[in-house]
Amino acid sequence: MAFDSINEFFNMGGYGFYVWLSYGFTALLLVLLTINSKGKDKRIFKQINKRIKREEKLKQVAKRNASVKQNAQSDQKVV
Amino acid sequence: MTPTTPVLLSADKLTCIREDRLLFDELSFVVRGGDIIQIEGANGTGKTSLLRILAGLSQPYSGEVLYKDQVIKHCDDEYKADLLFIGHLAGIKGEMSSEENLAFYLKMHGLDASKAEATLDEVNLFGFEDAMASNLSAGQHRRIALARLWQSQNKIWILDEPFTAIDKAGVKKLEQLMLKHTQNGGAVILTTHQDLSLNSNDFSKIILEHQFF
Amino acid sequence: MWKWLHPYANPEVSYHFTGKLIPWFAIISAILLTVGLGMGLLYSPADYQQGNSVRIFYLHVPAAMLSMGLYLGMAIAGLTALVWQMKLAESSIAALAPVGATFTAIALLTGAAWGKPMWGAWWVWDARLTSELILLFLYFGVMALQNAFEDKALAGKAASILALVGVINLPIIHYSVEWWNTLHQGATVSKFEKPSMSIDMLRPFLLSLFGFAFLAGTLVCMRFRAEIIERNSMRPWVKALAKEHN
Amino acid sequence: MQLSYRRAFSTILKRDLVIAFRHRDDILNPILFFIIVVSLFPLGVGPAANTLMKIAPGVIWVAALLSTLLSLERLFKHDYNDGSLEQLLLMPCPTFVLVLAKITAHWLITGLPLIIIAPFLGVLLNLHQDSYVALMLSLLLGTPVLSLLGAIGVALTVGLKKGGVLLSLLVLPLYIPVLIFATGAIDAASMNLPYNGHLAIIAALFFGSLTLAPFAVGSALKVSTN
Amino acid sequence: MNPRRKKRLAIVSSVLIGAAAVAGFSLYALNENFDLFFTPTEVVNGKADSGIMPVVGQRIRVGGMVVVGSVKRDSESLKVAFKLKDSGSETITIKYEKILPDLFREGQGIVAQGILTSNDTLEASEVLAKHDEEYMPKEIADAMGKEHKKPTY
Repeated sequence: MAFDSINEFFNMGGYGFYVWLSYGFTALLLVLLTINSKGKDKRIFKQINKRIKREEKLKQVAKRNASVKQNAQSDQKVV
Repeated sequence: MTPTTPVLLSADKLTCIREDRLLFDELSFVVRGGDIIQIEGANGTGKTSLLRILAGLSQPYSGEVLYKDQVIKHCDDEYKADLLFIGHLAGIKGEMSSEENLAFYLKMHGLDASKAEATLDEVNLFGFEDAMASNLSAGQHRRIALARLWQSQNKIWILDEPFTAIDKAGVKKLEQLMLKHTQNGGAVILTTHQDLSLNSNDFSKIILEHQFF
Repeated sequence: MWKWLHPYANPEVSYHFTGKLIPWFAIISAILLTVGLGMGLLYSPADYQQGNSVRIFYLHVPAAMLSMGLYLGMAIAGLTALVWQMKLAESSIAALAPVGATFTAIALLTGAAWGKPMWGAWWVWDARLTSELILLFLYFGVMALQNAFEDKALAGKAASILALVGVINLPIIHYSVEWWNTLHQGATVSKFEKPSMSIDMLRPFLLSLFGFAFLAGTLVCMRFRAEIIERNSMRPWVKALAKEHN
Repeated sequence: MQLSYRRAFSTILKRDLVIAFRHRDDILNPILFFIIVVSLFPLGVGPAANTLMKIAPGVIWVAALLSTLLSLERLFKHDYNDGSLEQLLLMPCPTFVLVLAKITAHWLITGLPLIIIAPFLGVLLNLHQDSYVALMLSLLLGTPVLSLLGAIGVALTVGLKKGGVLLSLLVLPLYIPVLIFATGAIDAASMNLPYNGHLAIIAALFFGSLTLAPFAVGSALKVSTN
Repeated sequence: MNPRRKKRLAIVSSVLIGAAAVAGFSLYALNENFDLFFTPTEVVNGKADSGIMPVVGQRIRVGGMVVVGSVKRDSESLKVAFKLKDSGSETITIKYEKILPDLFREGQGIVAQGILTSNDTLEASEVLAKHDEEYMPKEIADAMGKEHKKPTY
């Protein structure tokens, strides 16, 4: 153990401010980056799900249009 | 259209994705000397994207474009020497006159730039040769660009909506030019909104549809 | 080598593979960092010249080494992406840049906090400091360029070119600034044959270096996976995954 | 049919020069900017002749850097917007010929006027009398490097709607070595020290960027026109 | 020549010429001495290889070791003067009027930047302590007699 008391440990031989500043900054930046990295794939999955839903709708519209067209054509044939 | 003419350009399983939308998937076809190919499809089906991929301006998501059986990336300069592409944007500089604009492109293709003035007549721009292009309309810009076709020695023409800027007589004239070009062994790939008035056995169609996935 | 690499060039395989790596990397890095930084803070001796401020060393030097290493990795990925058209390499550039930028920022901030008591200045325009600052700008450039393109495939290609240009310029910038003004001490740990560092200090340093490296690995893997699914969002396997996350 | 590289180069160069001369604002604005930025410094730091003499090399060079940056967008932006850029990329000549021609035109339009105007600004800033030759030589060798490296940045950002700020973020860090050695040369000259070492390094930077930039610009343009 | 081979030839030869030019100019530059960094001996006698001497009034950087016993502090202000030496015999005087860094001590290597006021006096605007690349606990340093490290300039 390099320090005799807890006070001495925090004081760091007079360099406490600089040492703890460094450790604080490092911890802060790394925690922020970790949170950001962890959430990233969830955000993207959310986007993809949204798009899948949108496409489902488009597909239905396209189907409906197609069947309307077919009906119209068969009507014409009858006439 | 006889299948014996040599293959100029072939698309090999082209897939195109633009901003998360699948435009076309594994599209393959060949273009032979003598072909006129019209690419058809509603807005947003990727007609322009396909033309740009064929011209080598865009890269497909997967698949290759082959020129005389070589991937175009590897024979870039030969392909460019044989290609004439006219896209949505005419590529005409407002700071130069119409004649200078045309002459520049002719010169870059190693053609006789002094024919520029006479060629402008073919696209109804006679008398406009000294006008600064910035004073001309967008339609006139496209006509300057199209004028290159009359001098072109390039085998493959790729034209994106070439008829939008010209009147009916002009369309006829351009169609005849295309026919003449294909009779000399060239090929034309184009998109157009109106139907071609050519004989149906003079050209073929590739139809793009909306893709769902 | 290419045959061996081939399966990992498949996005789905690498997605699952990196997924398996993440917990291991995270655990290893947590252990190494706890032991290394704990030893560094509590047990390692104070330096004969710099006293206890030398404990910043265990953060500063690993961060600086990683900032350079990650940039080099990014440039190699850029080269792979451009020459062999490997799309996964583009994803890895996107994943590496923010992590590298963070470590660069850490190196700069801890360096400032160390420089103030030791040199008497928070910041000096020294070669290493200046090139580290420019490294941060280069990282920011890659990230900004990446975000500026809507199309992810184009973004990847543009970022590859920039990463490569940057890696050519970095040594040029470094040497020009070095010639211009130099104060920073020589490299310490590169002299492995005879480390000019006592073993009591070297041990916590190496532990924290590897700890930070594994942490960087964990973070890069996380971001890499996110990039893969973003770029392959139209693939059925990604859609199936997305449904699971619904 | 393929043109010889030299014909292709000169045809494109001529075209760009004609366009620039018919659009004189584009030439004049960066020069005016250069002059204004330089003349702001005496107002900002005070007119003391000694202070000005000390900061003159740095000020002139930083102003040259910024005015080059300002003029860079024009290198490909207009051509991109009106479709000429894709046509140029499809011309039957290698891309590096096109890129070199365009960069040469850019330097002739922006770099050369800077060199001509710089000594007058040196007078305004009370530049040391022994430094003028070094100033001219450093600009002569250094401004082409600015055009070459800047072209990489523009080529990467030309397709983006908001490329301007991004461009400076990408390009300015790359300019640092030129700035250091150029101002170093002028400083050394003012102390009557030899400065051919500085110039040799700028020359090395010039040849390095001359060989590598065309390829980087070429592949960046392909990305941007995609 | 077919266009592809012509292009390849053009690329390869221009890259080679470019690389040769870069290498040539860099080598030439490395042989030129253009550093404004001097040691005390060089300030007095000029640089050994080129004979370049700083002129009075010039802004330079001087690096060396603080001569033991030479530090004189003014009791009322921050003014401090000390002598600087290197492995050679000459010393110069540094004058400074700001707070010195913690690492500043006699025998320590420092870099001072400032204006030369006479041929052996420097008015420093900045004094920076240069610490070496050795890290060790105090006990070992004492045992090795590290306090009087030989100058590395």
